[in-house]
Amino acid sequence: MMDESNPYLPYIVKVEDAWYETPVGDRAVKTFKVTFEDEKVWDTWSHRPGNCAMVGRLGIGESMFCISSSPTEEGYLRFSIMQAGKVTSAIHEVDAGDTLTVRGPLGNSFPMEEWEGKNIVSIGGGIGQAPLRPVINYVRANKDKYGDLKVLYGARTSDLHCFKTEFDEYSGEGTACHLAIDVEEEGWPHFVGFVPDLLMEVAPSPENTIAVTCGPPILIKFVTQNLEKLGFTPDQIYTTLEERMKCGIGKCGRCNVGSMYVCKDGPVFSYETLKKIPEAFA
Amino acid sequence: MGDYKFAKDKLAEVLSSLGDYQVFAPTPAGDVVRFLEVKDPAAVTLESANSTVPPKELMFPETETLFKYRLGDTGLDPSVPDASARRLVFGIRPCDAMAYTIVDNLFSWDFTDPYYLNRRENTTLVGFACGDPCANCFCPSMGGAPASEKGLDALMFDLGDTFYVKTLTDKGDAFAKAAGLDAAGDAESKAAEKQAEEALGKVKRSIDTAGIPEKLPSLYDHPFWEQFSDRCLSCGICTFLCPTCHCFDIQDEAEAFNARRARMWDTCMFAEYTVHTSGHNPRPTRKERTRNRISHKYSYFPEKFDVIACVGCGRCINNCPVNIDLLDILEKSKQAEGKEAKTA
Amino acid sequence: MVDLKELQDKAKEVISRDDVRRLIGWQRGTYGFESAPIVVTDASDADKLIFDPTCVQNPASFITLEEKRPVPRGQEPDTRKVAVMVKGCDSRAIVQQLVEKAYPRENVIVMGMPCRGVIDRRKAAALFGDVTPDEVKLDGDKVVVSLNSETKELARGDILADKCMRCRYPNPLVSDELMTEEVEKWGADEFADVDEFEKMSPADKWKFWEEQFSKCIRCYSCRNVCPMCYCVECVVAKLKPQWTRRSTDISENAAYHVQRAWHLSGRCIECMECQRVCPVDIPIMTLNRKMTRDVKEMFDYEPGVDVEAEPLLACYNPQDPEDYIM
Amino acid sequence: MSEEFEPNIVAFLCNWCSYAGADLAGTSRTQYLPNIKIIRVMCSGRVNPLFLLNALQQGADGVLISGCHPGDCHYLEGNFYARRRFMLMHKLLEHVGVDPGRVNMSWVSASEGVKFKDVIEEVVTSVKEAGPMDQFRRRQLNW
Repeated sequence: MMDESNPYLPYIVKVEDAWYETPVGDRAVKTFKVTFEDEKVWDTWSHRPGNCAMVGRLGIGESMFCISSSPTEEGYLRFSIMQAGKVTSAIHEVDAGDTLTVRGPLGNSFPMEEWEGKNIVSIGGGIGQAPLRPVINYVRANKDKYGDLKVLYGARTSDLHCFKTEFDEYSGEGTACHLAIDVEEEGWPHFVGFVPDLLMEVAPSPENTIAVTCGPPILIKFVTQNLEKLGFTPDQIYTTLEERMKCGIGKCGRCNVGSMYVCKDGPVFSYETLKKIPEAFA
Repeated sequence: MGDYKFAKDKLAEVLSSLGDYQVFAPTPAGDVVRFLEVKDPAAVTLESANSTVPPKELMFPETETLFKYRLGDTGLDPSVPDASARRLVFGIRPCDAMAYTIVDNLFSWDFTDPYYLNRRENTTLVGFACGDPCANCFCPSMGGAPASEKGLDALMFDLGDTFYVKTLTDKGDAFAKAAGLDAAGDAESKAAEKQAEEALGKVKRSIDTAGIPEKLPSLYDHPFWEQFSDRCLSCGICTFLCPTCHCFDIQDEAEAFNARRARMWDTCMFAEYTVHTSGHNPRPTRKERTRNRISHKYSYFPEKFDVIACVGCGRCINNCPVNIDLLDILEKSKQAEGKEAKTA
Repeated sequence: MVDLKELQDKAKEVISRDDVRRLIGWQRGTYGFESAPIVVTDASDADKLIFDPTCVQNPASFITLEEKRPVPRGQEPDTRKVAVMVKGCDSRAIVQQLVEKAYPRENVIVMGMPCRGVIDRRKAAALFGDVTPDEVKLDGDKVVVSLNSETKELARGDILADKCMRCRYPNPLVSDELMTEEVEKWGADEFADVDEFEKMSPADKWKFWEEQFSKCIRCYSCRNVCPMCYCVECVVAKLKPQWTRRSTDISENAAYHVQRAWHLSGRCIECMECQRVCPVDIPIMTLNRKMTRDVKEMFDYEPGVDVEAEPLLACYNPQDPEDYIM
Repeated sequence: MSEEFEPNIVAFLCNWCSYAGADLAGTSRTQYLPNIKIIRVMCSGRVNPLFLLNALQQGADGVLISGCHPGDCHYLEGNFYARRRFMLMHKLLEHVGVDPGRVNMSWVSASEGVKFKDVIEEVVTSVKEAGPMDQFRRRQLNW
């Protein structure tokens, strides 16, 4: 865990490997595989699917990102980061061999124990697949504990799909993978349309099932609506929220939705909780 | 815990005898009064009703370095204040001292914040009871009083020619000893009690907060916020001058190879406070920001920490350039017809 | 004197029009000598409108302060007009906003309020302390304050704001309708305060400003209240590139204030709102007035008086002074 | 200070005239003082007064903005705008107590290599007189 005496001090991490998930350019997604410079940190480090961390570059600043590797993938952490603002642009300049800073793990996580014995449906859109990836990998690594796993994923174009190669891996293991793109492309064998429509097409059964979704706010909104149409109850639906964050430890105040701090009480919320907070969908 | 006193004309002497401490006291800076480190005891003023900028800046400075480093190097040099240093705040008003006890909740919640908490620990608070509350004080409504002892190590009363000092903790006793104060008798403590009671009667404004924390969430979409937000300037006066507002920003600053990560006051009234990198702003207009400020103080904070994040010092009312009156908002919120929180 | 009933009825009439969305004026404050701006959207609220010497705020600020939400798909943007009540000084803000094409003239309905001065709440507090007057009015050369059924007469200079004592534009320079008759002009502005300040040596000037700028808590109320500060994104809020840091220290504070004053040179219409709102009493207008004076001297330009004028820094004259250029 | 103060001066030179003038000074071996750090901009009209403030904040002791002579601007009128702008900035900085010798502006054409040298000499002298700029230089990181 983090330095108890000073939660503002980050760990220095070395970038082992870095690669682009989507074509290089504005709003590209780049994945960083990092390890701690001080190996002793691993002795106290433990994270769970859904946890976040502040990733930063010294001299520029830090921002909150979800840890996109599952705790079952040992010996490294992965972050998939979309280039957008000041910090992410600076992080994108980093390549294998460089250093970054990581402060975490922060926030809550998906209640994986509670979900044991249940079927899991993961519904992601764009970079929203990043927090779902650890859930999928966790379930894959603990196959015997969980029921059926379904992965639904969409992005605007096939180029913009993150973790492209991994979906083949999932299907290879017999996991049902349903991919989508927004607009027709030549040679695209899968679904064409928005993710909420894909969801209606696949129509997973709500029985003994947990649905986990993440993506742009509009996607979350319509996916939850459609899930309810399919018979899912609010406590069967989980999502992760994002807000602007600075401290990550529930002090700086800006990430509140209602009385909840997303960085501390979130980012994982059940739809049942969110329904009570009107601001969550602002 | 004892009763002490010192003659009013000995004020400068008392302050200069506190050599062991780094002393902060209300000092005029231009036309405003602020808690500054005492360099010249003669400059200290106890005349003003309260400092313009609250003494929260002594625990949670406007800008503070979290750690320093050199670019290209990975060594981090934290600038955590020394918990064993001896600092003393002289003449802090009871409301501002009570504010610390509220903000403590936030900074010690789950993760502890060594910067704030070390300062809290190393500081002795010598309060100064209000004899004459100002026009917009409403501390009794918030669980305080012009002579409240909450959070203080010693409390001082102005009894005409003398200051009566009542020590409340060991830290307060240490102060009395260091300052070499004379013992006070029954007469002084009686006079102080009387003054406290009179001062309580002089507080003009009040609000009954019962039910407000529970009601505010139901007013989420209510148009009554617009009465206030329409004229809000979206500036930082109300929050920066609030002794309980604690939000901050963190920024990295680099000059050649020297760099630091620092935190500085930030306010939920600025549009850029919540704006996402994508350009989406969950609080796009002043309505949402005004609602968040009031709700955070009066509903979200109490929900989490069981105490309203307001001490009734009246600064936000006194200093608002467009007369957005906190008490007015709260009264209107009580009258407004609430509805069950909308489900999305 | 303005007849309140008449004013409120007129306002009711305006706000009831189909093409008017909101009306900005003043209402009674909650304590002391305060007044507060009010945005009337419903005729029933028009009864709250007042006009007296406590109405210090500049309603023109609120035209540009309004934040527009994105228009939902399939809906038309609300293009109804904004009605605004302005004093003489406030009207210059509207003129300058029009010069800069902040919005088209037909989007605003200007209700002119000829004005003989507004009070300075700091002066009033020093005179009266924490009391709430029953009525404040101007009577000839006196300001009459009624308080607990007593009336006190004061010389105008004792309680009115400094800007009013040197006011050259008591009557609105732009208006669709005047609510009262025009008042006689009285003031002249010789910029004596600027001359006085300039007598100081550079070292003394810096000493003065160092003390003033150090007080700044960067609440940006001076920026937000300014009717001319309406950039969509202020340069001090920008992160990429970040010209001014958010940390408060003399360097960043000075840079902020110099930037602000520079950005307002040739644009400041001297409503003095920035200085009034400053919670730590920084004499911000000392910078702005210097620029106003120099702009007038060097370029013979006065902002906010002529709707047809071009913005000062968006035009040039080949004969502009260049005495310091090598 | 026993050593003589050598000021740091940031010079914003327009691409078409002043930068070429500095170039000419170089190629014709007219030595100019090494105190200036040149930043090439496309036009003096491109120089935002923020650049100037920022240079002073970051440790410059003086600033020079140099462009084409009035009427010779490559973009026809950029330097006219710059002239107004910096006239005001000059006055404003003077008002907050910054020595007027720190903010300089000049017209140097592509053929005026010698004038460029003279201008630099003059600027260096006036900034030397003003001394080190420590008024609103960033200090928080001096550790």
